[in-house]
Amino acid sequence: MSGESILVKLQKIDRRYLYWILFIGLAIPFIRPIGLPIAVTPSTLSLYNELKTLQPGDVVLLNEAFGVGGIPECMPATAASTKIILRQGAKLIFVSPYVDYQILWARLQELVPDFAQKEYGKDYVFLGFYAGLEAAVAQLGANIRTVFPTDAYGTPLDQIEMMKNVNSARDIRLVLSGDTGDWCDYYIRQWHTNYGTPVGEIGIAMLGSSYMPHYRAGVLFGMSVGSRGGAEMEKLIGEPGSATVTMDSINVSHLLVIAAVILANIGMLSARGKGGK
Amino acid sequence: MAYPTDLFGLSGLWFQWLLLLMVYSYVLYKETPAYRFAEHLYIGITMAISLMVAIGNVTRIAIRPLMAGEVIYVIPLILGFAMYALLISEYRWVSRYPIAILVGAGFGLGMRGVLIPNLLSQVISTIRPPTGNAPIDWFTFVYVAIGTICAITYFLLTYEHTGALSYPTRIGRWIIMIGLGVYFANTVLFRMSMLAGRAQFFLQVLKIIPM
Amino acid sequence: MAVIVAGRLMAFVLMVVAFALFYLFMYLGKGGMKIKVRTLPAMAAIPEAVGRAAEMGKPIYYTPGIAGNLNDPTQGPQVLASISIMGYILRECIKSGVRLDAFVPIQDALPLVEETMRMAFLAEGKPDEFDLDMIHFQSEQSPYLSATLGYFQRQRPASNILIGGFYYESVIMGEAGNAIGAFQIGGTANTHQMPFMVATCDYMLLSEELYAAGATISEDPHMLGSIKGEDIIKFAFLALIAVGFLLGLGRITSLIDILRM
Amino acid sequence: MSSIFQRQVVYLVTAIIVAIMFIDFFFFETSTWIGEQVQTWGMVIYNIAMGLGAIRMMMSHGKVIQRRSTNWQYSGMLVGLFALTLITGLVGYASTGDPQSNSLYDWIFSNPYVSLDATFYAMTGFYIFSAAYRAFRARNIDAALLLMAGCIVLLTNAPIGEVIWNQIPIVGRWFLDYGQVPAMRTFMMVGAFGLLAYGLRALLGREKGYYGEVAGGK
Repeated sequence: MSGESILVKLQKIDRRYLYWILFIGLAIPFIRPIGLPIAVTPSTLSLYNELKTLQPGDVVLLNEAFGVGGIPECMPATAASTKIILRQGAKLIFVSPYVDYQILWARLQELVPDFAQKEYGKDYVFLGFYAGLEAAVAQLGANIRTVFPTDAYGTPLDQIEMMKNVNSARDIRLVLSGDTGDWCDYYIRQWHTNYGTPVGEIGIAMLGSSYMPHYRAGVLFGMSVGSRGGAEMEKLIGEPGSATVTMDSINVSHLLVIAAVILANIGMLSARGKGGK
Repeated sequence: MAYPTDLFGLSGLWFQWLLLLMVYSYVLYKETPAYRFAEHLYIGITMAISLMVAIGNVTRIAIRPLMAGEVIYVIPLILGFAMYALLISEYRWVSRYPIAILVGAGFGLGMRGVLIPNLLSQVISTIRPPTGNAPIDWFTFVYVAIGTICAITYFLLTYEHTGALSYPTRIGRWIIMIGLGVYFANTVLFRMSMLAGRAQFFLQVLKIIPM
Repeated sequence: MAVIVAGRLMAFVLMVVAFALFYLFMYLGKGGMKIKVRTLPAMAAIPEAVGRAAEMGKPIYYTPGIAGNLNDPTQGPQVLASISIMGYILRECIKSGVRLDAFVPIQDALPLVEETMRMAFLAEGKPDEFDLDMIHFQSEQSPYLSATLGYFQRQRPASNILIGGFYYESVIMGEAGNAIGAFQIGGTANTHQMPFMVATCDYMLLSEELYAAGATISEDPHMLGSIKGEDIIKFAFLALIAVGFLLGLGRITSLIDILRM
Repeated sequence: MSSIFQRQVVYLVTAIIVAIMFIDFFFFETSTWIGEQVQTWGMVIYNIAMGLGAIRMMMSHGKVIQRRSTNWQYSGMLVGLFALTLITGLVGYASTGDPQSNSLYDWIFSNPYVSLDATFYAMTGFYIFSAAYRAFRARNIDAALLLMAGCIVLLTNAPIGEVIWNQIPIVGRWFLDYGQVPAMRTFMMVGAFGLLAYGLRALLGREKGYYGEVAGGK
């Protein structure tokens, strides 16, 4: 009966073996890239198209609601979007509710060389960190200056050229929310519902599912989902980056997950076929 | 990000690498003293960092405006410190007041916040006729509407799922299962890119791949 | 009707109708109307979770999740609902002499958890047995997760109760709890964590069930009445969707225009 | 008299705040002054309460050290590192207003703190793998549907699905864009009903569990 015992074993492989295989499987493509083609999904395309409609002088609020852990997922699409925003001649406001905000801002500047051609205070501004979840987002919409009397470097907003006429959500053309959690919801509820500000989402993959109804309902103008969305944005602007490389690891890991699921099901079905349960 | 060359950067980088090993020892092997070290280190420093962030926030949001003459900010400061009444057994109840504010704000914002996006907008997008006229568009329209109806009946709490209700609730269960499966699988993507990011970092520190 | 902000009229009507219905059925419930609430398996499993811990002589792990503070509109109410449920579980634990370790990473919820615990011990006539060390605080998400993982392996709790607002940690806690063979009851209204709780927990409170759980176990007619009210408003919405669907088949969108007022 | 302040007045305060939030939303296009104030107060209270958490944490670890309980050395390290980080942070804060201007604090923040967060975050990858291995089994119709929808989406998200069969992404997209919508929509809607009813019960003082009361049987 050794055959059956193997089938039974397939159903209960020690988790640690699975973990080792996974970690090694994820690492290999970084050493030997595969490079499979990527198709662009409609929600990413909508995001790209809307950003392309930005006019010079439009103000975009970029909310980076993820920690350093979220960089592989959210940063590629954020960087690509920022490139589009700056190239369209629009102005950018950077805010973040995460304590890692300085690292995020530094990383974004590294990834977007266009900042070098733009002028701080005139084309973009780094307001920095804010606390207080949805309540803070509501306040930000009502009056930016109550949340950020100054930018992250301590300069009062009234002394910053591009902020002179920006007081509330009404003065902002659109919001891009990069997040790992509910921040997009906050902006939908507090900005889109109250002021009609268009909201776009750059989220981790799992938010793709929760925000899909919002995208379908037209509440979100576009959505980039996870590192896949990042890879798609990189493709749309024609500049492959880190997300494109990560897609190989994703491929391997997905195949491993499917292999594990198949093994477990073969084990279960065969055991059941032989009268087991 | 370039590979650091100074002691400050190098020590940090290798310490990060070691911590990665310590934490993953829990996953790949078992709970070890190394994991315990990383765990306690992390809890200790994060507590201090959270406290620093909180001090910065309170100063920025309340103390500075107060200094500038906005007396109203005395109220939240008093309420905030009323939380500490919890430490004195006779006056423990005083801490209920700041909590009443928080709970009130949470319920108030929450209840008013779900009405449009979670209820009305969802109904509207369920019943909005498809823009296209292809069979798949109509199939989707019917699937979403009927699916939503059945899934909602699954949540009826004062009726047993028997008799006439047994059919829609069973379909509702299937619809929910499909939703959960899609959600689960979609999340795999996200989790894996995070972990791939760590695997990449692991190799970068060892200089197997460039940083 | 210019009094109400344009675009929010229907929201206002909805809220008034909902509250009126809830209140009406609370009143009817008090007046003796028979209301039977479907048993929620997760709530029915609590005695099993406690019994298991008593038998094994091991503690129970409880957490309201990390997702947000009390004034967070999405997460705060979930945390509150969770604390209500904890009070009930704790009383069962005290009766059976089981220790409950509460991991609470939300600082503003600490007073509530502490008070609820004190009251539970008092209600069971054992106020001296309350020990502050039953409450474990960590600031932020990942430290809380790291402490939980360490606790799982070192203390090996018999049952884990994960009810409240969760984020990414739910799948790790669920799987790590499963690995130590703990009996697990989960619950959340955060859609993004439901699949993992369903996959890793033995029983689970999905979405609305989390809020209703407290009411279903109580015998308070007011509480039960409001649950009935919820069902009635669900029927109203079902009818609304059904009518809208039929109109939609004929490409008529007048209902949508009304709902957007 | 004081018992009124311990209970009834607390409920009244909660109800007033909720009422302010409603009035603010329905009758004013933009947030009113009082509506904004209440939200600011919430933020201040929440942040000040962090100190309470720190006190509780130090009390509990202090007790472990004092009693020399199991693993007390780790608690000692925790308290020591907490003090070190806090002091360096305060020094930086006092000198420039930014704790990270202190180089030791900055090192702690940029290295162990930030990287451990990413490390724990990524840990989900492992556990989701084993959770999928255990959960995706065709035990009955329900589980089979979960498995089917899950596998199609897995293959859609990975570009390799397209290589295996070019129709997979089309089917998978349908599941992602529409297949899951009724379930997610239902969770949103019933969750909202639950919240509204729960909120009303809580405001009427029916929902026990806070403000010094406890739910549960006789």
